[in-house]
Amino acid sequence: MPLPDPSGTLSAADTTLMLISTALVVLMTPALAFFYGGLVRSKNALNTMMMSFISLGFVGVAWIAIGYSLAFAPGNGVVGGLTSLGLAGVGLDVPDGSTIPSLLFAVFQGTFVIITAALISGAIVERMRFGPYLTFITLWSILVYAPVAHWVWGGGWLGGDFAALDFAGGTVVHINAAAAAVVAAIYLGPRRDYGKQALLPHNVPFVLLGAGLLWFGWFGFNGGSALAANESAVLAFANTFVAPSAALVAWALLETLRNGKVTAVGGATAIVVGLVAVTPAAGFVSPLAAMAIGAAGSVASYFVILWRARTRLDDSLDVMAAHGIGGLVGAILVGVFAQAVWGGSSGLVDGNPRQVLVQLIGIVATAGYSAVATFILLKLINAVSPVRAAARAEGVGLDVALHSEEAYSHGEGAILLTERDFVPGVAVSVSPQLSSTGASA
Amino acid sequence: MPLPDPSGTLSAADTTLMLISTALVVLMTPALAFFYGGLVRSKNALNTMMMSFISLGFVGVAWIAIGYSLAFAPGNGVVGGLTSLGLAGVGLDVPDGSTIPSLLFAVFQGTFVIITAALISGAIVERMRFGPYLTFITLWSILVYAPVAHWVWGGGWLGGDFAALDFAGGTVVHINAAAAAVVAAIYLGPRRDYGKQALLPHNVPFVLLGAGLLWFGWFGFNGGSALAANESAVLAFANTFVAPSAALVAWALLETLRNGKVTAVGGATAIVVGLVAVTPAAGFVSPLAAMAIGAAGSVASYFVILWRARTRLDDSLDVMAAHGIGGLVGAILVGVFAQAVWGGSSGLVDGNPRQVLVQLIGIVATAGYSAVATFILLKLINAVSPVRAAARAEGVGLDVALHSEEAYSHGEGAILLTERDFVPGVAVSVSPQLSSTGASA
Amino acid sequence: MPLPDPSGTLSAADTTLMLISTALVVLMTPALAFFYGGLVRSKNALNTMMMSFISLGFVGVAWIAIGYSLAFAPGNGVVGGLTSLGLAGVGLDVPDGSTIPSLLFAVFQGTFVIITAALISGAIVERMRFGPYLTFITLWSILVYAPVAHWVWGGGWLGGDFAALDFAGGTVVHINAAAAAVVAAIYLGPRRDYGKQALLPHNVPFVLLGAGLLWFGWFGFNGGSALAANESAVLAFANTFVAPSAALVAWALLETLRNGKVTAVGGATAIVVGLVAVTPAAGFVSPLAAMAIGAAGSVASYFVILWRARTRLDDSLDVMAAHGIGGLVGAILVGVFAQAVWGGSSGLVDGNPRQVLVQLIGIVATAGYSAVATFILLKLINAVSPVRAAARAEGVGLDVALHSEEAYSHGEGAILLTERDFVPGVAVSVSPQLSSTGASA
Amino acid sequence: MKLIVAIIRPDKLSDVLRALYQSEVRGLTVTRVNGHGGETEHVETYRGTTVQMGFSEKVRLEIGVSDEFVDIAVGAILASARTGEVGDGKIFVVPVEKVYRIRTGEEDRAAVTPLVPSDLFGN
Amino acid sequence: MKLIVAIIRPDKLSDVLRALYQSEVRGLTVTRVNGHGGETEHVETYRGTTVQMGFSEKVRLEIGVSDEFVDIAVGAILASARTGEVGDGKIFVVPVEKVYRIRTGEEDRAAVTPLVPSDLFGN
Amino acid sequence: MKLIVAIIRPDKLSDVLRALYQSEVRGLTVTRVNGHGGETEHVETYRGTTVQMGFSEKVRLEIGVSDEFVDIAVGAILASARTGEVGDGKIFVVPVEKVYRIRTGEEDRAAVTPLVPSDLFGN
Ligand SMILES: Nc1ncnc2c1ncn2[C@@H]1O[C@H](COP(=O)(O)OP(=O)(O)O)[C@@H](O)[C@H]1O
Ligand SMILES: Nc1ncnc2c1ncn2[C@@H]1O[C@H](COP(=O)(O)OP(=O)(O)O)[C@@H](O)[C@H]1O
Ligand SMILES: Nc1ncnc2c1ncn2[C@@H]1O[C@H](COP(=O)(O)OP(=O)(O)O)[C@@H](O)[C@H]1O
Repeated sequence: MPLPDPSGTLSAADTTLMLISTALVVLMTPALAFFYGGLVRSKNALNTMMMSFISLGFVGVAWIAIGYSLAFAPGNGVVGGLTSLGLAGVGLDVPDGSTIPSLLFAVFQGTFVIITAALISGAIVERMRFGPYLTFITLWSILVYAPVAHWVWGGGWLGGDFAALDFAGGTVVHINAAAAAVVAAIYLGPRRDYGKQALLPHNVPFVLLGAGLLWFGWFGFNGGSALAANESAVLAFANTFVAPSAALVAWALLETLRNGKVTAVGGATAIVVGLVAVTPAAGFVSPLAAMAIGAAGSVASYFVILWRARTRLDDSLDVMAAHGIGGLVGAILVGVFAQAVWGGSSGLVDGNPRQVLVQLIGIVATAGYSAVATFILLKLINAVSPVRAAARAEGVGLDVALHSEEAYSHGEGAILLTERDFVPGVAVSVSPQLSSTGASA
Repeated sequence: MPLPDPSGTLSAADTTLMLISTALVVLMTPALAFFYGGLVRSKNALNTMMMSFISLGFVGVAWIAIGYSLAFAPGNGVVGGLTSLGLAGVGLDVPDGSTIPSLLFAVFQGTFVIITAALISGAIVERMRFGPYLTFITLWSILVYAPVAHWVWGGGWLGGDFAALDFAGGTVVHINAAAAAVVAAIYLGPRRDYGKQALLPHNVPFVLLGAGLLWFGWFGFNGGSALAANESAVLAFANTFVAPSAALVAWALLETLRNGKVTAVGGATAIVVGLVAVTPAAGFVSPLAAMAIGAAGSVASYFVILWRARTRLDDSLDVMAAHGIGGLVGAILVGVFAQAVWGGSSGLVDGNPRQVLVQLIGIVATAGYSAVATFILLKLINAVSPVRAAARAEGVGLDVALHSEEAYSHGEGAILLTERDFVPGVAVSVSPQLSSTGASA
Repeated sequence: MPLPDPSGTLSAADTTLMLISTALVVLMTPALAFFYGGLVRSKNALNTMMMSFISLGFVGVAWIAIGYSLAFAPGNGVVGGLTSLGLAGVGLDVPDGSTIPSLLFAVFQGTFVIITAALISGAIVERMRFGPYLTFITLWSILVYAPVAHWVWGGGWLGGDFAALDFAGGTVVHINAAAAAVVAAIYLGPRRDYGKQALLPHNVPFVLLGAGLLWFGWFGFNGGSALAANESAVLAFANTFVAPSAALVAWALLETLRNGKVTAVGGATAIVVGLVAVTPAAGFVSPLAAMAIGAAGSVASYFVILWRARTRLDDSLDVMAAHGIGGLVGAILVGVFAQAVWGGSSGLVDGNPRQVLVQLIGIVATAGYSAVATFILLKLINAVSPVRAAARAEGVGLDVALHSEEAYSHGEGAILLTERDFVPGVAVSVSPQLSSTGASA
Repeated sequence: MKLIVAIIRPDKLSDVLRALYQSEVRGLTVTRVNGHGGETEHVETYRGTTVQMGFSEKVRLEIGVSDEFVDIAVGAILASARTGEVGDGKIFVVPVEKVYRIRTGEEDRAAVTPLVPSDLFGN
Repeated sequence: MKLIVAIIRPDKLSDVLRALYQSEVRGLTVTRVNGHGGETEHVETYRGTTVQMGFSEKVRLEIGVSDEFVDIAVGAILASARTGEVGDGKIFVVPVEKVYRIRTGEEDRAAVTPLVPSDLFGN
Repeated sequence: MKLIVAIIRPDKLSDVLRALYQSEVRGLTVTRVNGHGGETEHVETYRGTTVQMGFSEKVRLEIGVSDEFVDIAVGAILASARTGEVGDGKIFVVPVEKVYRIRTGEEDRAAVTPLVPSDLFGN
């Protein structure tokens, strides 16, 4: 949605909703850090969390510098122009047809790209070097996310007359990230002990915390996508409430039927999957349809996760199963359940089977582009600096190896180095007492 | 408040406040999971957290399916009708006399029943089987919560001319949940090691996190209960800020006087008690009165907790003392301090002593109905499937026994089971290496 | 800004923004508790967290009772009057020239003083007695914060014609707290093992959680400081988004250049520093300028932290480096980058070099007053009751010594004391079994 | 001098401590450990991953005693730690050549002999 | 009777357990420990503070065996815990005077002799 | 060969490590443990529940040494771990029959003899 003519009037209420929604979506990235961070082993907890947090920095800056322009500045059907580099011309004026300043729109969208890039990390935790990761998501946000966002929301070929329905990013965010995640997982290869050792979540409460905060933030993600405090926002909020509820119920029933036990990790996953599935549909379908979509996403993801864990595909935190499958179910079912009376264009139930086809085209195009571009990007980055961590780093854990930190530290046996002691790079030879012990033991 | 005639006009500002308030109240249930989860032993942490989280699923779906209708569809003085089952007729229209869509009202109210049901779990942690618990809170939300909400807010006998004051749910939420909690604690009996071993909180920072997030979410709970961005909402927010402050001060002074030490668990409890106490009064009393109510609730709860811990009543996380006593103090004192000038009807200080009596009737009716109905419900469920966990499950902890998970896992000694190894139910006999060790050691 | 004449009209949208902003700033204090609590050793985790939480009680009540009046009731250039003690006359009326009730303004400001007082604690963790701390921050909030807030925002000498720019509290909050922090750290002296043992963060995920929640809450802090849902709020929100992004990038690049490694504690610190630096400037400068300010604050803080750690100044959690230096950079640079076109008065780039001087005067006055008053306050309190914890308390940890609690407890070896056993003060001699073991072992 | 190493159930720790106290055995050190023996193993499931947990939580006691206390201490543990179900644990009695009390440098018997109460209250 | 105390790498634990199982050694207790030896130390940085970590995570196994099993168990551990890099750990064989099975009070050999499977399934 | 087991205060660990290093004792394993002895117990309160904590945090060192190093190591620990207040801990010297270095299979003396520095830098 290019927003050129500054003749709109600011609506204080719409602006308030969008401001709070922006803050809510910013919170989703730390929330994701906890969802992901709790699922890995403690020796990789900080690295995993930082894979999300760092996106708030680099991807955020890249969006302001370049991404926003490529996505939303006037361009062609495939990509936006360069007129808004560095947010040039994006200020406090309200564009014609809008009720919020264009700057607010730009930062709201910026929160989306940050979480999308961070989502990818779930597939490649516990084994990627941090510099290359950083470079990858930054470039990916510019070269993959921005064009795809342009296609759907920025005046590109998937939006407009073609009319793929994607209320808040089922395709742009979730399928896009999941396609990249699968390719990255394959490109990096599985963790060295994958399939041999049990790799268990080190802190399930953190997983629940992440899921709870993600749900909370997602109200801004879906609700804010209405861009105004209107009926559409109300519907999106309501559906963001009922779909994960239904997804959680569906998952718990499945687990009960199959194992007789409801798990916490499963419950947290179900919430996220329900949120993902309803994302493309939030402002277009009835609450009952949203519940159906949430439950359907839940069931589909459940079985895909079971299947995936038996393969050699180390999509470690199941980005594909949660975001890919969840997004797929949502993106297709919005084509089925969208109803004009609820604010969407007509879907299959309204007698428009074409919409399902349109949805499929959107999905395939996004997933295809994202997969290919991700592969090329990783290959290029790997040519400059290896993307995969060394075996030894993987063994001791990436927190110590790549960040020189431990998530939980008791301080025992830690020798304080004063300026005199410390010569970076020759650590072994300098500490007067214990380190020399090390040198000669 | 049945909302039939769709001739209202949507206020974007009121809608914004209600949307954000809804999101805030959704967050309270994960917050409660941490408040409760931190207070139990680590071997029961996930089970305790899931007792809250699962409410977001089952109670949420039950509300959409049935509860909302029983509470708010036109009915008689005791219970609502069935015309809004599955949210039938509840859409994006704005009812006459309101400024927000009826769907928004329905989901906002849905967030209340979820947290109310979850509150009960605090009395019965570390010993209840999960399936019966799940069934219990779901049925309770339909059979107990919905009618009581109808009495007070849905056009039933306690509201209207009778005019019991309950701004945001002191009676409907807190006294209701606390009465159920006490009955459930008695029905289940104490934990097997209650009164013998020291059962200590495994993670006090989680308790503080829960209290902090609860306070944050409670602004939506109380503030949103004004249903519009008006003076009443402002007062409710302000009182939600000052009452827990005063409660925390009162508690800290009490602890200092009695033990010379302020505790963190005490501080977190005080915040929650202050929030509970001000809930029925938030939009009806002056800030200074709110502070008095918060402090009074704090003092009352403090002594009840001390007393309770010396009894055989294993209301494990003191739902009765925090929510029952806090709610009681608030529900009575709103009858004392309510002032027309602050938006309430007149209470005792305004020369209307009858209001205190009205409040007492509301309290007794709610607590009585809730207690009796809870007892019958538990008895029925227990007849189908025992509600109490087995001694062995209680011993190893409910996380492993009922959810097959551990909150904090190191992965040591965990043997990965591949498809071939794994025959559910005969686990002991299949694992090729270590499990056979088990079988013959 | 004294708000006397109740002839304004309530704007529902502005009120909504301010209500949510108030809730967001309340959340910042628990967030700070986690940011700080994660950075200390586990034996002091609860004490450190309670240093923040308790401010929500005592400082909040002091603000309602006295502080608000001293800051915002009509007075002279140095301090406000006493006409609004106990919020007298502060109600639901909307003052002339405002669009929100004066009560809302009062509680919004109350959230600021709470976090400001709590910030100080970072300099003196792991060694201060709790009662004296409590007394100190309460008095400080009345005697230091309230007047300084009056100077800048309440009609005092720094605001008005003098026109020091401080959008959301770079000077009032951050420099003020940092000056007090340095003095307190010096007055108390370093921890007994400071510089001898390695004092490591016990839970870095908590630090990240705190940083994430602080960022989220800061949107209310800066955005709400516009006091209305207008262009200024939009700019403040946008800048609160981009400045920490840029700060994080700058910090990560610095760490990479110097050590080849990006750290999680560093990343969390960078986010906070970026937020601090942009606080005084949020509604006055362009987003690109905000990014420059964030990055500059980050670089400056980075080097000051490195330097500080080599000194004997045990400003344990680097309040001075993060809030003092960050606030300083922001407070000066707002004088450089403020532009009328973005809503500020003109700064250096707009051709008004005087503004930089004005900013410096504001900084020096605030820091000077805060430092002197803090010293006197601590000296007086110490005369009544020693501020420093005993060596033994520091050794076993303040959680057990001052709060009789442990953050993480396994319950092993804990003997439940029943009423009969327990005689406070003579614990050693009473427990029938194990404690007598203790007495004679 | 002997070192008694006992592996017991965590929920029996209080009982064992009480029994040792009543036998006048003073001073011990405990460690949280994981044991593998004949106990039934349990299966855990984390999304797609199913694992078999071969270890149960145990507590390890280490008690230095002079020779005449060995049987007393072992007897106290045997009596108080037993539930009769698999997994009750083991006791190992290990010879010790020398014991020192760090505080005083006292050796052997004197090192593990309890303080008399007055000593303590002197502190 | 002997107590075999082995310090090994955590990531070798599964392999060692398997090797012990295959050698028919049953029953053991493990503890998470930190070891200091010839391993390369690493430096950690927390804001201004730089520290040198002298310890590596290890796992300590404690296995009570009857005399004829000592060499078998030691051999199994040596074979399965080795990576050839500094830090593989040590094995100590400590004499034991007496062993008790708490559940039954059985002593010595009987105390560490495995249950026959039927015993277990009886539980 | 002997195994020296020392229970010390956590805040003395750095000092003890330094003393051991200066005595040329290399290689050790540490465990976080809880000790119960003559230390003053403290009371904790969680809402209505009051408990008495009978344990203090300690650190357990385990050091395998050849016979001529026993006195040196014990002396170093005694000197560096002492505060003079109750709770300083104990040292037990346990006989060891055999020691193995897992990496090389070297036995006894050779197994606990330090690497020469060049060995390390070769890694
Ligand atoms: N040979 C052994 N060496 C060391 N510890 C052992 C040994 N056998 C058993 N244990 C410890 O004792 C615990 C219980 O032993 P197990 O053989 O299962 O029970 P029981 O003694 O009742 O037959 C185990 O979990 C383990 O910690
Ligand atoms: N003398 C010792 N006493 C007790 N434990 C030791 C001793 N020497 C080494 N260890 C343990 O063995 C581990 C590896 O020992 P190290 O000497 O580094 O390797 P290697 O045996 O390969 O030469 C150490 O981390 C420590 O836990
Ligand atoms: N008999 C013992 N066996 C094993 N450990 C002991 C024994 N006695 C004391 N300890 C350990 O030593 C620590 C200090 O012992 P204690 O007797 O309190 O102090 P002191 O040696 O100064 O008299 C205890 O916390 C415990 O860990």
